[in-house]
Amino acid sequence: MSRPDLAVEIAGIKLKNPVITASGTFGYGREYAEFIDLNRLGALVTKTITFQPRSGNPVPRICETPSGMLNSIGLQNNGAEAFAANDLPWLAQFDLPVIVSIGGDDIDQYCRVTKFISQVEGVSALEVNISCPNVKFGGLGFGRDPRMAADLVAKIRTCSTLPLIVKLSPNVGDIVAIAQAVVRAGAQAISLINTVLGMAVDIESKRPRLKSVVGGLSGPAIKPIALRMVWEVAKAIDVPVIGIGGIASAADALEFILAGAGAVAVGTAVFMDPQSPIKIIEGIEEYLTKNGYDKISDIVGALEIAE
Amino acid sequence: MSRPDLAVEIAGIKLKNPVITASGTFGYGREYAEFIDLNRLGALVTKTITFQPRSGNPVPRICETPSGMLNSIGLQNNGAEAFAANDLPWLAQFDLPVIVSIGGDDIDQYCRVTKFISQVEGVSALEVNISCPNVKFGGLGFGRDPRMAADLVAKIRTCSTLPLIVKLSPNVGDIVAIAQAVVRAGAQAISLINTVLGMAVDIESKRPRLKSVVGGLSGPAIKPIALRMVWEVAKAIDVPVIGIGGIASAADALEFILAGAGAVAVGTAVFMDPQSPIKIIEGIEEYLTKNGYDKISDIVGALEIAE
Amino acid sequence: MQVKATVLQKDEVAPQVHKIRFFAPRIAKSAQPGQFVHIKCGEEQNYILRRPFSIHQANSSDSIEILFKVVGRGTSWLAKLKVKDSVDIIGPLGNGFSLKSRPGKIMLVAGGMGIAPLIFLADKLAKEHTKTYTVIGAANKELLLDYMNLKRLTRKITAATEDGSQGVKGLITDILPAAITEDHPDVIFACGPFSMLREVAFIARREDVDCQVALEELMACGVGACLACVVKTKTGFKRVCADGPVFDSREIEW
Amino acid sequence: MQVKATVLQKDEVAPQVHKIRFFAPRIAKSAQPGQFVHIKCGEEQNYILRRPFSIHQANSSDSIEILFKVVGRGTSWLAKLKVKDSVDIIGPLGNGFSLKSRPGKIMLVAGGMGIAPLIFLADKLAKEHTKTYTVIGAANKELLLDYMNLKRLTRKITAATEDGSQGVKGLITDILPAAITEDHPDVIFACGPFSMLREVAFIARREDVDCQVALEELMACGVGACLACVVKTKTGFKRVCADGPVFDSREIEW
Ligand SMILES: Cc1cc2nc3c(=O)[nH]c(=O)nc-3n(C[C@H](O)[C@H](O)[C@H](O)COP(=O)(O)OP(=O)(O)OC[C@H]3O[C@@H](n4cnc5c(N)ncnc54)[C@H](O)[C@@H]3O)c2cc1C
Ligand SMILES: Cc1cc2nc3c(=O)[nH]c(=O)nc-3n(C[C@H](O)[C@H](O)[C@H](O)COP(=O)(O)OP(=O)(O)OC[C@H]3O[C@@H](n4cnc5c(N)ncnc54)[C@H](O)[C@@H]3O)c2cc1C
Ligand SMILES: Cc1cc2nc3c(=O)[nH]c(=O)nc-3n(C[C@H](O)[C@H](O)[C@H](O)COP(=O)(O)O)c2cc1C
Ligand SMILES: Cc1cc2nc3c(=O)[nH]c(=O)nc-3n(C[C@H](O)[C@H](O)[C@H](O)COP(=O)(O)O)c2cc1C
Ligand code: FES
Ligand code: FES
Repeated sequence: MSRPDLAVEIAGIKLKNPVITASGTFGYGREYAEFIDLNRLGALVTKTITFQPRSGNPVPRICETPSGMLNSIGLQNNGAEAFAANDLPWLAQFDLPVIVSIGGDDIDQYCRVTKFISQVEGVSALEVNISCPNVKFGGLGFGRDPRMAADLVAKIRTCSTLPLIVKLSPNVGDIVAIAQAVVRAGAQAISLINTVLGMAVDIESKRPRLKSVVGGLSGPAIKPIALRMVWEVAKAIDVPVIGIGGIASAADALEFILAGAGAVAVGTAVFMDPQSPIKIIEGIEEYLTKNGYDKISDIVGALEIAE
Repeated sequence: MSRPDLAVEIAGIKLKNPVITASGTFGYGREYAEFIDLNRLGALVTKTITFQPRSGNPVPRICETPSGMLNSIGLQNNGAEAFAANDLPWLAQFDLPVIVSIGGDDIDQYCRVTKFISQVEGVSALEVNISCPNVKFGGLGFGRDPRMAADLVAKIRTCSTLPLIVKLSPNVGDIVAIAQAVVRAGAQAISLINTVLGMAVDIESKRPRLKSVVGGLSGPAIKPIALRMVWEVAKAIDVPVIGIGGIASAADALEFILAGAGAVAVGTAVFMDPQSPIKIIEGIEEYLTKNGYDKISDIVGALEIAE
Repeated sequence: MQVKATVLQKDEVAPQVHKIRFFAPRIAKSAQPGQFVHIKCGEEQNYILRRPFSIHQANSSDSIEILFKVVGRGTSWLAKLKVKDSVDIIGPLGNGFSLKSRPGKIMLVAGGMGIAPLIFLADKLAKEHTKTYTVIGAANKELLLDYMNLKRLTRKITAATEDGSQGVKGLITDILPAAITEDHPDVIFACGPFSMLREVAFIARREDVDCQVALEELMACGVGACLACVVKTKTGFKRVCADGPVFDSREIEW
Repeated sequence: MQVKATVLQKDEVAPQVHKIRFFAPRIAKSAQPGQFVHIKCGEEQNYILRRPFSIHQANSSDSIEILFKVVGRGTSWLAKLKVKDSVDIIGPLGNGFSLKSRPGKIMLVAGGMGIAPLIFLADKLAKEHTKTYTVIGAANKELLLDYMNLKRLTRKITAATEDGSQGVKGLITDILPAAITEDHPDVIFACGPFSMLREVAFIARREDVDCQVALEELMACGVGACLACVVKTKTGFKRVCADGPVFDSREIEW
């Protein structure tokens, strides 16, 4: 029997398999190149880049929670120019689609980073992060309101011809409405979910565990929430969904794929095990082989709902 | 040193301590009376009662998830009349405030159950469940829209003179707006959170693990989300907040109390350990003693936020 | 009741099938065949839900046994327990097999792990000198568990294995009708997978034999409070944990 | 690199303080004093974050040691490890103490568990015949860890304990100025709680001695990718895991 075909197409870019590393947990790939062969990944999404450098939030920036963690890194990055000068050329040595995650506080900032990134080499697609809960102005607002989200995406669409992925925030009442709005505005794929707003308290010091009080919850704890949103959105829109949230094993990834995700991204799990993206790729292949499927697309959205 | 005073007042009812058993995980108390002394609890919230009996959802109704569980029980109950005939009289033997959780599909059903429960003996307060994610019509809608929620609460307010607690759904973009709306409409306390919408898939059968596909996530996994919402809401409203979500230890309960909860309710943790409400009461008392507080109110909302 | 029970003995009795004996005198004293225990697996809060297991034996005055197959996280954790480890157990829970009408001849029908509660029952019946006949089925000879015990406790064993390695090659429900015809039981006590029990219930009704079945369903509380574990009966949903796990087969909406 | 390392030895060297030796030849070979390992605690996914520990010793060719205090979940789990257990370890990580300028006299300053990385360093320096002087502090005599090792490895030890059970009664920073005046170190290598290190840095600057500090911060990736573990420096946030954990004390915005 021949090996199953894992290739997928997301927003017009071809990935050799559906396993992507999520934004913010994998840096720009460099640090993990010692642990895994980056050539094996379906794609890499960079830590979110803003046009200007940003210093991020004060520490403590993270905290462990039951089956999850909170973070409030706050979009620390060296800015688009430094990224293009130092990181993109390094990534070019790999046979690996690079998806650049972009952020900003207002439409103008998003457009500037979009234009800048669109004219440099080695970028396969843009992922618009309208959902980072850690930026006080902008980020959160865009992700919570369908109209604001759509306006932003429409504007970014005019600034670039790169494939456009939009990453949504789960901190909303109606995720489907937001997804539909950004697809109408030009999104060619949807990533979801970003982190869920959460908090933790140290009862001994009587202080919040994160200096910024509130942060984003990620990891296996949020998997059921992410899966539900992916399922709801995948049914409602015509572009691919990249499923994200608590994926730590091939079984987790397959849950998302069966629920309708055309690809998945692995975030927090790389902290537990840097090998996890590779193990997930291998596990998906094994599952397809064992169950007699020729290709991954046979199981995308193949969830069976009884009557 | 004398023992610290754990008594709290919520919606005008006096509780000997701030630890309540949450709706739906403790039945009407009967089954757990073998395991713990119900007289020790701060209060008991009943499984949600509807005016008419309901049969609930098909099985499987539950599924375990990382540090949590999903449920889609679907408000199975024998109706208000059977409850008043069989369960309330039994509960009357205890020195225990009984908070009756009520539900319905439309305003009329809520009012009927409110009126009925208001004219029977042994009810200390009502908890209006506008948040159960498992009822196809009504329930969810009320909990997601501030205006609908306020209308419902205002109507219920006219049907009863019982203290009124309103339990909110976390599946919204802006929990503060909903809380403020229902407080303006007459809520004397706010319970939050109910379960978070979630889903799980069995990759072998390719079916959802819950027959109703989507269910409510509870347990330690959601604690950071609940805590964040309690903190946001407690700052914004003047009535007490009952903190709920993943509380399994005294430390968990204290996190909520420091963040502003005037009382806490324990749900899923009783499945792990029926003794957990008692252990939590004892642990809170210990913490107060150790840290030299005379009374629980000294630490409600005592979270310190640096600059 | 809720107890901390110490592991007295642990054996792998067949591939991936383990028997554990716990020191739990209070549970042992009140346990009835068909009842179950609800066990906290794992340290801390890794496992939100306890795991239910039939009481496999409770005849010695101080201890209870469970017999289980490793199928997932909880049973894997249990399989790693060692003698002297301590485990948080709630039980005995639920209603056991009803022996009120003092039947003359009893047929035990055990599919796979369904043997677990029936050994305790067979033992009790043997002590009361009730005539019992057993029909058992499993995937293969190795998984015909407790065969030697059953030989001692019951008058006759008829077996079916899916691979034919012992007894008739086939399913338990293939051999049940003939066994009923031959042994004329007054009542059948059955435990096994749902699809098997449905078939057994159907055969029992056709042959006009009373039949009690021990059901399984996903459980949260295990004590009747949460309504997770319901089964559809002729009179609406009933809780497997508190109204069962043993039901009259005619009551169930198969 | 990421390895599965087997526990070779485990000792409780003081109350709640454990030393574990792992078989990890690849890590042992490249480890430098001041570097750390990132250890996966717990089975399955109970612990989302690995736990960082200084490399306490790596001089035998095949093994590394960690020395740690039980303070929470992860360290409790580690404390229960047994010989032959296998653990997932990433390392060696970070930049160790910089010995580029070949200093003549070195002063090691270790507060509490801060001794952990300094033993490896002292050992290396001893082998190179560099003159080292040690100033150590702890809550009490029992927690003056590795005292005998230090005696062997360094020329002189000055100790302070909070309860006065050994050495001067007081804090390490109470005795440091005198030690500097007496021994004239060219450089100080310090490890301990943040507040102590700040004080040490201040003293070092006042006395005009070079000073390197090994910092701690909450870590997720441990390899420099996530930006969780930053510290404010004169040139902006730097990553403790990848740009440190050892920093020139003048670089830090205390
Ligand atoms: C009343 C009763 C008595 C039982 N007696 C026995 C027995 O004597 N021997 C035996 O081997 N098994 C018995 N079972 C089944 C046993 O409970 C499951 O095999 C066990 O819970 C699986 O746990 P796991 O974590 O290994 O599996 P996982 O699949 O990882 O469990 C995931 C979740 O599903 C639940 N679950 C999985 N399978 C079942 C099942 N068949 N029934 C109920 N819940 C399930 C688990 O409890 C857990 O909550 C009994 C079940 C019930 C309801
Ligand atoms: C580079 C480095 C080297 C270290 N070397 C040693 C050593 O040699 N010996 C030793 O005893 N300790 C050392 N520590 C501290 C050690 O990492 C913590 O004590 C340990 O992580 C606590 O884990 P826990 O689960 O027991 O505690 P918990 O409080 O339950 O941990 C909760 C979370 O906080 C983190 N955490 C808690 N305390 C610290 C801390 N001081 N520094 C960083 N993260 C922390 C944990 O890793 C975990 O993510 C070092 C820390 C760093 C950053
Ligand atoms: C430390 C950390 C940093 C993150 N930074 C970003 C970011 O810069 N941009 C972004 O879109 N998402 C960011 N995320 C969110 C992840 O990409 C992902 O959406 C989320 O963590 C859920 O997936 P997971 O549970 O697999 O981690 C970050 C997550 C973590 C844990
Ligand atoms: C099995 C189950 C049934 C529940 N039934 C109800 C219900 O009838 N009414 C209600 O308001 N909340 C119900 N809840 C929600 C809980 O009261 C609580 O709000 C939620 O589970 C979060 O708390 P926890 O994490 O402590 O369980 C139910 C929860 C569970 C797990
Ligand atoms: S498991 Fe809760 S009612 Fe049966
Ligand atoms: S822990 Fe991730 S950058 Fe240091």
